[in-house]
Order: sequence, then structure tokens, then C-alpha cells
Amino acid sequence: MPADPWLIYRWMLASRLFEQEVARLWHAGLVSGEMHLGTGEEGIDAGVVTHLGEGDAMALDHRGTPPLLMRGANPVSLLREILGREDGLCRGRGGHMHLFIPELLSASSGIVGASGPMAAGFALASQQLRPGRVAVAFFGEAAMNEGALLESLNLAVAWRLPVLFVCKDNGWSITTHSPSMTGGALLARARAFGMPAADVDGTDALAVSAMTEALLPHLRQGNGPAFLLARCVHLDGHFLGDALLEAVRRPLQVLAPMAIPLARSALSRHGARFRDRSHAVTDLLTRAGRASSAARSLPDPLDRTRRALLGDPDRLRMLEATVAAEVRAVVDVALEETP
Amino acid sequence: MPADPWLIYRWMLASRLFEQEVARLWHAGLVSGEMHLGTGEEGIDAGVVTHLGEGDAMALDHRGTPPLLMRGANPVSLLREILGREDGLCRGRGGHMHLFIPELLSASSGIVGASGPMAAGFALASQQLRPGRVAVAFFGEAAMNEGALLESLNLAVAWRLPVLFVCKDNGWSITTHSPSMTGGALLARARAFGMPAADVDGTDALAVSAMTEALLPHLRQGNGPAFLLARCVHLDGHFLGDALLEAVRRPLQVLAPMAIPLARSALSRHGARFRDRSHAVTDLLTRAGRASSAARSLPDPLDRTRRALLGDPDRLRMLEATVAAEVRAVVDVALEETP
Amino acid sequence: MSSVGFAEAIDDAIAERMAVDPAILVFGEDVQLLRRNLYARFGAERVRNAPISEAAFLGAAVGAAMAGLRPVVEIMMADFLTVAVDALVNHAAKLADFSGGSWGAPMVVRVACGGGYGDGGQHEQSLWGWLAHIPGMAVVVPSNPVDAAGLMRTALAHDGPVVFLEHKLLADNWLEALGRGGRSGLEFDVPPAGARAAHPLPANRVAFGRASVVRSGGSLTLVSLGVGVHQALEAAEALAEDGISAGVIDLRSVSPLDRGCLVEQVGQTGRVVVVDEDYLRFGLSGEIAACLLEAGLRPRFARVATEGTIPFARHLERSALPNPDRVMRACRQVLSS
Amino acid sequence: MSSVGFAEAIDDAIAERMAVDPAILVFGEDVQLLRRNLYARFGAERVRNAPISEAAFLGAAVGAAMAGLRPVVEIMMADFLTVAVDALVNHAAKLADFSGGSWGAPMVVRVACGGGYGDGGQHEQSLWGWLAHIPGMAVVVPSNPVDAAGLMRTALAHDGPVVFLEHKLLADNWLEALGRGGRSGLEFDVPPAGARAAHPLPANRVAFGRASVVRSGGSLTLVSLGVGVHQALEAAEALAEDGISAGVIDLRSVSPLDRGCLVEQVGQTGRVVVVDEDYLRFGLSGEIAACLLEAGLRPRFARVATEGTIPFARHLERSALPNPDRVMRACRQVLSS
Ligand SMILES: Cc1ncc(C[n+]2csc(CCOP(=O)(O)OP(=O)(O)O)c2C)c(N)n1
Ligand SMILES: Cc1ncc(C[n+]2csc(CCOP(=O)(O)OP(=O)(O)O)c2C)c(N)n1
Ligand SMILES: [Mg+2]
Ligand SMILES: [Mg+2]
Repeated sequence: MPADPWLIYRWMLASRLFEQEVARLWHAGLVSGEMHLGTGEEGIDAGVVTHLGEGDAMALDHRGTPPLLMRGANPVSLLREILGREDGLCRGRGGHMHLFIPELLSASSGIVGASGPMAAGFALASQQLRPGRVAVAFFGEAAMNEGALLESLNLAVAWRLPVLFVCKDNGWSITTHSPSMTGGALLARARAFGMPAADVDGTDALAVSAMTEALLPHLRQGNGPAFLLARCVHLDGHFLGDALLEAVRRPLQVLAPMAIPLARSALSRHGARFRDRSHAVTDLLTRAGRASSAARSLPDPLDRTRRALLGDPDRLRMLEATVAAEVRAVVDVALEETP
Repeated sequence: MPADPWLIYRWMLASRLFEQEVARLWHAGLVSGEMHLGTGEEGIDAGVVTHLGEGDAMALDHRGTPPLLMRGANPVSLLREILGREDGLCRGRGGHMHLFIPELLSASSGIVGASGPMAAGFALASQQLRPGRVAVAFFGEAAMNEGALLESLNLAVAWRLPVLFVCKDNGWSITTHSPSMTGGALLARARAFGMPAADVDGTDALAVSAMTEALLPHLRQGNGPAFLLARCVHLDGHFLGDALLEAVRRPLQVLAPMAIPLARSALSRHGARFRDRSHAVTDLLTRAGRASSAARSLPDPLDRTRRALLGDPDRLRMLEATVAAEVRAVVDVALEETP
Repeated sequence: MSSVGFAEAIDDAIAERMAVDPAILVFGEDVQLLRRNLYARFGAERVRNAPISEAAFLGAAVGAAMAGLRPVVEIMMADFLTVAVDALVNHAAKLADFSGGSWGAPMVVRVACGGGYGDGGQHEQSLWGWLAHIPGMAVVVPSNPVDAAGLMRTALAHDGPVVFLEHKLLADNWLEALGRGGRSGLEFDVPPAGARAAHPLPANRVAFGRASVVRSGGSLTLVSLGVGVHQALEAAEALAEDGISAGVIDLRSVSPLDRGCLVEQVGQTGRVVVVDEDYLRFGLSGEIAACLLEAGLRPRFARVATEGTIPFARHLERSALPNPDRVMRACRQVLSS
Repeated sequence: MSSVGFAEAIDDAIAERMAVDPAILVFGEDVQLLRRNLYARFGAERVRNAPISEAAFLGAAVGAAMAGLRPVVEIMMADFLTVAVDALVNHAAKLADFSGGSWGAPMVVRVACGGGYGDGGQHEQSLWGWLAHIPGMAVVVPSNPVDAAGLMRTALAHDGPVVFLEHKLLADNWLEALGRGGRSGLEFDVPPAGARAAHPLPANRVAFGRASVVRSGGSLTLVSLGVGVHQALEAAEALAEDGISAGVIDLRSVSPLDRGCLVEQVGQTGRVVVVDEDYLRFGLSGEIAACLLEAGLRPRFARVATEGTIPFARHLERSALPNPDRVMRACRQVLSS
């Protein structure tokens, strides 16, 4: 069934607004620890998740909130979990990296690469108990260097498991540019394990949706896994407070305190040749810029999908108002004290 | 420098005779535990190892004896180690799966796949301390599904490490036919990590040698790793006492005691459909046959290399007599009591 | 009299449940041959060979368990858990806590462990204390076929992850494959009462966290598990000849640990010797010491465990692992202090 | 007065040695940014970013160390060691034994550990007791910048593998990145004396296996390490107000463990409370109990450690991890028994 752009946009917007609220609450100090948002990858999440139904499973990485929302998770209990409340989804035990919804067969992990084996297991259960149902593994491009994930690609082929491996390629692993640490091309890598693989522009949710639709029958018919590579950008950087992104947004505040020890260190007696040192310093100073120019190189997936809906501005305005109101209500309810 | 077939044959023969002695001692109960021989893979080992020199390193798997002998390890202390003597190579602490020779930068491991990261580390040290020197990782085809090894392929490319990955493909992982558990083709898999890869008939030592010679300059010049896939057969099965191989050699003794419980189990109430059960039983009964016919499908690498030397039968006879005498002497000395 | 071997008892317990519970799957490297009786009966869908990808298939076992199956996943040896332990430590063991109790992973990880047949330090580790350090999973170590079957039945009804360790000196198929290899005339310290039991076995479950007092004695308590239980019994026999009455506890499960039984028995004797084939430090023997102190006991205490990497050579291996001589020495020490 | 932070002290100790020893390389995920001062000085060959392939690059560290380098390899958090621990357990830790003493792997594994900033149970584990269970590697856990620098100097001269754990509440860069994230007004229980020290730091080494008696006291001995030392000191202060004199031992190194110091101090007080942020069972606290019993002591004993998966919510996390209240309660318990 071809994707409904309205539905896709609806979920992208809901996720974006929800995560913006999460960011606000985090900045206000109401959420502890790290905070990895999925802002910027909504095109991939929505393009895939809107094809899932009863009995399909999802193995999520550290950016699990958008797929869960789009899959129909209760946003209030999700937000309460993120806030660490005992009336949250996981009674405050999990937090945003460890979200679990048995009814939706959906589980997250903060261990990079772990979604591969987890999805393989979900798919094994589908194969035995729910033929035709699939499991999706979401992960970043840098996770493609993690052994457990690589093994799971092979396992899924060997056992013909219905796993859709979805690689969200934002080009970065925290502060490391992924191509610098990755041999070959990821699409070829997936294919070499013996599964069909396709790539798609992840900022184009409708394209992701179409590609997902093209791949899923292979899985549902019991022919084994497939791989989807989708480019994206993480608009809020690796995590909130991301030093690289902050360095671009507030260069003086971030770079100045680094500068003195860095210069002192670069100029110390004993060390690499001058050329190597200056290369290192230049690299540090430009890495932030590279990260941000990469970010600017891709459109915001929301804008892009929204454009497809401009033909019906009234409906669009209505939809946006509704979603915004819903998210506001979710936040209000979530923040209420429970008796 | 093109390979000297005499040298290659010399080492293959020495290794074969040495391991035959090991087998004899093991069968006599003088060696404990498992015993994985390299008989049948000598063409690969010799074709590669004879290209190594001072400063080159080797990371070995559970079949480390042949490469070590060919690299010039002291055979007496090797044999004493295998016998578990305190005057052995590792003072009896290691045994045949854990052989270590710091002077030859050579180390084994009984953990499948571990030779990949180990060789990457050796190569990193080469890169920093001994430019131009390389590290070889030896492993079986089934190890190509182990995460650590897969990761090490990528790491070697990312860091341009001079590792020659040598995959000895005998088609079996203990009792499991490797193609049944491996997605895609291994050569494509290696290439997809971004390194040059070649395959060769591992029973043809001279071909292995030529291919190694063709690949090594890439490594020695600092361009990163390469991958060599070489087919072979393990003439003594997975390990001495290998049930599959024994089932072929002594079908009555091995299969008869299995037959009754197997039949009882296959005929029990509750279980899979008859078709699935009969498939399983047939599979078990024919697996041994498949293993052995695979074995017969490839020539013995020694015969093959020997044929190239038949032009000088006197020299050949002399060489064989010398090697045999050497190995006999090694065994005699190794078995002597030390004061 | 017909008898049942240790591994066979476990296989039979699994078959018993597989026959009635289609959610049980067995997978791991070479299981179609290793568990050929299960394979012949339940077929290739439910008894699956796996690639040498322990991290992936142990991780998949967690996912499968979460999604409605009850996998019995085999890791050939405890030593190889190191390449896959994330699936246990950060996933299986944490799931119930992380999910606020809403989700569980009912799975059994079946693993061969232990030494005594000269296979070297990467193939003979026990690691049960190491595994039990992580909260959230059960770790059981039977010492005989009856307990093995009983613990497996419990494992197959348990609602969380269970690591089921079977000692290679007890499981004849492992010892045959890895130690004997078809050779005759080799000697192994196989405890007969650990390796075989009278047929038919009792059909009951053995609860987790319930130790068994396999010998009572008033002057000293030996605490052990797996093959060590038989060494402890041997030592107790020898002590009896000197008129010393030593009791022996078979822990059977490491986690949960039967603190009550320990405290009760050691409370009576005031002297305890732990016989633990796992590494000496930061493990089971220490935990037992802490439990006793926490309970307010002040016993004489000694332990016999594995101190360093297990050496390959049989004579070195013998003295590195616990053995009856070492146990006797430790007993004399706590008796004389 | 100028001061030095915990992580900076470690970085400086590494820089000191890198300047004179070209065999030292630093690698791990994001180290070019994390250790940017080292990167700017020593360049991209010696300070290398790694792919997210912990098993490969930790394994490569072992090989590199064997072949003449002295790697300082970073694993971001102790929790992630689970995907790579084979390189330590079966390789680095066993090499010297396996090779009959002929080969060693001089390497430092630098790892952030510990909780207290609400990051959830897969990111806040300590695992030092788990690691120390494996014979053949040193495991050290400094509680302040002076010891951190001193232990790192020793680590960089050690002839085998060393796991160097730095607590995230002490290492300001980690706490900033993972806990604070540029936000102001957040509260963390950062012990000031643990996080910063007066400049310049002493230039000495701190030997492995040497605990430090950071407070002497005759009626009770608190034993801890890392952040726990500061909690123990806080408890000791509070007890002093009630006229109870509690001593505090900072273990500094878990393996080797300073048994002599433990026995001497506890021998004097007869009462011990272990404060251990790692998991409660089958770990450090048990090992301490066993050491004391083995030495013939019969102390009153209690322990404060982490019992289950560390919960995400700050208030739940606080009571799951050791904290001064829990320490005080344990002290009162051993004092009253
Ligand atoms: C096994 C493991 N190693 C390292 C980390 C730390 N870490 C968390 S996210 C991350 C980067 C992941 O990059 P990628 O897979 O591309 O996902 P992205 O964050 O870009 O979405 C790292 C290194 C971890 N959580 N788990
Ligand atoms: C991590 C790990 N898993 C499993 C094993 C058990 N094992 C030893 S050899 C082997 C098969 C290896 O097959 P392959 O890599 O093809 O090498 P071959 O034995 O055929 O030479 C297995 C499964 C092991 N030693 N280590
Ligand atoms: Mg990324
Ligand atoms: Mg093979």
C-alpha cells in the first residue's frame, strides 16, 4: 500500500515537536544524563515505521523515541520515562536509551550495534510464530563497524530471517567522521553478506517509504533480510550539548577555553613534527565546521515532506495545529503529578 | 623473489611428517586434549610463510604448528610443548593451541577469529616501528563470521595496516558445512571492506606463493591490507578423533552406537512432521559422506608440489630422506628426558 | 542396571519439554550433530546450526525470548562467552529491570565448562562466579545427572535468562570429543556418581537457589559445586577415617545462592572450606565468605580454587585446579587453626 | 591557587611519557577530540581515532603491545568492555602464563566508569570486581588526581595489561559531556578533593597493590575506592561527631589487592564496612571478606554496593548506588552488632 504523505508528515511533525519538548525539558535540567534526539532522521523513521503493523517488531538504538512514537507508543508514558518518573513507561528504570514496549515488540539499547542481533531474534520468533511478520533494526552508519551487527547480517541471511536492516547514515560517530573509519562502501558491504540492499535519500520520507515498500515483500514472503541505507543529518548533533555543534553555534564560548591548553600542548617540547602538529590543530578547528556544513548540505526532512502537502494549505494548517496541540497536551499531562 | 619450489616442498614435507609424528604421539596418549592438525593446508602455509622474513609477524589460529615450523621455529621445543613438557616452547603452559615465539613475532589463539585483531596489532607496530614489515593473519573460512575478525578487516583498512588476511577455506566448521552458514561470497565480503582480495587453489603451493608475492608489495609499501582466500582440505578432519571423519573411516564402529538412540528419538511421539525428521536423519547419515567426498575432491598439496620436482628425482629422493631423518631426530631428541 | 549419562539426562529433559512446548528452539554451533537425538526428532527448524557468530546468535536468543520463543542456546565452552557476553550482561540480565518489570527473556544458555583433560587455558575455564557477578541472571552448575535434569526442567520454566553450565568431565560426549577422541587407556578423574545415574531418572524439578546437603558432618563444612562436589566427598571420606566428620554442600546454583543453607550448616560446624574450580579471587569463594560474615558467623575459612591461567600440561593442570589433595590440605588447615 | 583536574592529571602523565617514549600510542573512539591536547602535540599517528569496533581495536592493542608498542587504548565506558572483553580475558591476561613467561603485553586500557549522573544502567557500571576476577591483569581505580597521575605513571611502566578506570564524577570532561552537557544549575555529588588537586602535582609513581590509609581510626575500618572513598570519608566525619573513630582505606588498586593493609587495619578495629560501587555479589566486597577470614581475622562485616541494574531516575539511582546514608547505616550496624 503506497504511503499516505499526510500520515507520514503527521508522524514526523509529532516526533519533531515531541523531541523539541524533550530538549526543552532537558535544557531545563528536568532530564538527566545524555540526550540523543532523532531530529533530522524523522524521514527515515516515518518512511519505515508507517509500513509496520501488528506483530512486526523493532530493535532500536540510542535514538528510539521517534520510531516508538510513530509506532503508536503512548507519548505520555514515554515522556514520563524520559523524565525518570515512576509512572513512566519503564517505571523510570530505563530512560531514553532503554525504552521497552512488549505490546509493540519494540526494544532499545544503548550499546551500539545491539539492535542487529536483537532484530534477528525478533525475526526468528516471527519466522516460527508469526510468519509474514518482520523485524526492523535501526542503527547508525558507524554501528556498521561493530562486530555483533556485522555478524547479525550474516546470521539473518544464513537463517533467512525477515529483518529489515535500516542504516541511518548521518556521516558522524560523535566527533569522528565515519568515512574516515570505514573501509569500502556500506551498501556493497551489506550486499556482500548476500542480501538485497538499496540506498535512498533519508531526508525524503516518501522515497524512504517507497523503498521500504519495495523491500518488505521479500521479507514477508520468507526470503530473508534486506538492507536499507538512508542518508540523514542529526540536527541537534550527536547529543544535546554536543561540543562540535556548540562550537559552530557558539564558537567563542566553546573554543576559547580550549584554545590555551591546546596551544600550550601543541607547542610543548618533544612531540610530533611541526607539520603533524599543525595538521592536528587545523583538523580540530575545522572539524566543527565540517560537521555543520554537512548538516547544512541536506534539507530538513520535515520541510521536504511538507512541500508535498502545500496543495491543500487548509488541511495542512489544521493538521499542524492539531499535532501541536496534541504534543502540548502530552507535555502538560506528563508533567502533572500523579496522586 | 619467485618461490623456490624445493624450499616450499621441503617445508611442506617437514610439516607433514612432523604432524604425523604428533598424531602418532597423540594416538599413543602422550598428548592431551584436542589436536587440530594442519595436514592438508600445508600448501597455503608454505606458499605464504616462505615470503616472510625478519620483522614480519604471524597471528595463528588453532592450527599453528605448520606456519611456525615453516617460519623456522625450533621443532624440538615445539614438540616438547605439544607434549606438555616443562622444557617445551612455553614451558608446557600453552599446548598446541597456544604457541608463542616472541623472536618470530608469532602467536596463536584457540579463540576463533582472534588472529584478525592480533595481526592488526602486529601490523600497527610494524607501521610505527618497522615500516615495510607485515603481519599475516591465518584463519578458517568459518572464522569469517566472527565479529572480531570482521571488525579487524575494517580496522586494517581504516588504519592502512599491513595485514595479509589468509583465509584457509576447507568448507567445514567442525561438523557444519560452512556455505550453509555463510551469506554471500567471502571474496566479495573482503573486497567490500575496501581491500584487494584474491583467491587461489590452496592445494597448489606454488600458486599460493605467486599470489602472495603479488599481494605483498601493496602491504610493504604502506597501502593497507589484502585478503587471500585459498581452498584446502583438512586431511585429518577437524581434529584427531573427528567423529565425521571416523564415521567414514570406520562406519560400523562410529555409526552403530549412535543408531539406536537416534532411531528411538526420531520415532518418538511428539516432534516434527515425518518429512522433517527423515530429512534430519538423512542429513546426519550423509554429512559424513559429504565431508569425506569433499576431502577426496581436492588433491593432496604435497603430491602436487612434489610433481613439479620429479624432473630431478635424485635431488628429490635426497631431500625427502633428509627431511625424514630430521623429523625422526627431532622426535628422538624431543622425547629424551632432560636432566 | 541401565543408566543415564549426564548430557543425555539434560537432552532428555529438553526433549520432554520440546515435545509439548513448540516455543522451545535449540541453536548453536554444531548442535545438529551434538544434539542429534533432538535434531532427528524435532527437525532443522527447531534444532539449528549457527555460524561462528556467538555475539549475534546469543543476542538473537535474547530477542527471540522477548518475542515469544524459549531458546536453548548453546555456547560451546564458557571460555567463548567472552566474545558474546554483552548479550547477557547488558541485555538479557537487564531487561526485566530496564523495562520496569514489564518484559522478560526466558532463555537457557547451555555451556560446557571446566577442565581436567589437558586442553589448555582458553578451553577449560569455569567462569560461573564471573557470570554470577552480574545481577539479573540465574547461573546453575549441576554435579550429577539427576540434578542436571531437574535444573534443566526448572530452567525451561524460568521467566528470565539462565546460564546452565555442564562440566566436561561429567558430560561424556564432551569428554569424548575433546579429551579422549576415541583413544583408549586414557585416565581422567571422572566421578562416576557425577557422570551417570540409574535409569529412570526422577522426573522432578530442582529449584534454583536450593543447595543440597549431600553429606552431613559436624566438625567441618565443605562447600562446592560441579566436579568439586565429588572431590569434596572424597576428602570427607578420607577425613572420616581419621574420625573427623565433614559435611558437604552441593550448591547446585551459584545465583541465586542458597545463603540459608550455608549459614545453617556452617553455623553448626564453625569451619568451612570452599572448593571452587572457578578463579580464586573476586568470585564465588569470596561471596561465600561475605555471606557468612554478614550472617554474623565467624568461621574458620579456607578455599581451594584456580589461581591463575590453567596450564596445558596434565601434571601442571592437576595442581592448578582443585583436587582432593588440595582439598585435604585446606581441611587440615581449618581444622588445626 | 591553580589546580589540576582528574582527567587532565592523567592526560599530563601520559604526555610526560609520550614525550620520551615513542612506543606509546593512544587510540580509541573520538580520542582526537577527547584527548585533544595529546593530539595537538603528538599528531594523528600517535593519537588515533578508532572505528566503533572495540573487539578489533582492543585486540589490536594486545598485538601491538606484544610487538613493541605500549598502547593506551580507550574504551569509552566500562559497560562497553562487554563487547571486547575476550581480548582481555583470553589474550592479554593469559599471554604471560601461556608463553611460559617469555612474552608480555604492556598496555593500558583506559576506561570511564561509574554513575551518579542519571545515564542509565548500560552506561554507569563499574565492573572492576568483574575484571579483577580474571587473573593476569592489573585493575586500578584512583580516587583523586594525585593518585590518578601516579597510577598512570606506574601503568605506563608496567610489563602487563592494566585496566585503568576513571570515575565519571571525578573526570570533569566526562561529567561535562555526559551529565551536564553545558547546562548550569545541575547538582552532582562530585567530591571536590577527588575532582581537583593543587598544581603542580607530585611527580611520583603510585605502586600497584598499595592501598592508602586516608584516615586512621580505631573503632571501625571503611574500605573503598574511587568515589566511594569520599563517601566513606564523609561517613567517618559524621561518626567522629558521635565520638566514633573510623578509619578509611583507599584501595587504589583492586588487582593486585593490598591484603596486608586490609589485614593490618581491620586487625586493629575488628570492624569493617566495604563501600563498593560495583555489583554486590561475587566481587570485590566478597574478596575482602575472604581475605580477612583467610588471615584468621573474625571481623564484624558489612558492605554497601550496587545490588541490581542501575536505574535511570536520579532518585532511584541514588539509592541503588552507595551513598553516605547507606554507608552510615552499615557503619551503625557493624558498630552495634
Ligand atoms: C559498544 C558501544 N561503543 C561505544 C558507544 C558510545 N557511542 C554511543 S553512540 C556512538 C556513535 C554512534 O554512531 P552511529 O552508529 O553513526 O549513530 P549516530 O549516533 O550517528 O546516530 C558511540 C560511539 C556505545 N554506546 N556502545
Ligand atoms: C569463539 C570461538 N567459538 C567457537 C570455537 C570452537 N571452534 C574451534 S575451531 C571451530 C571451527 C573453526 O572453523 P574454521 O574457522 O573454518 O577453521 P577450521 O577448523 O576449519 O580450520 C570452532 C567452532 C572457538 N574455539 N572459539
Ligand atoms: Mg552516525
Ligand atoms: Mg574451516
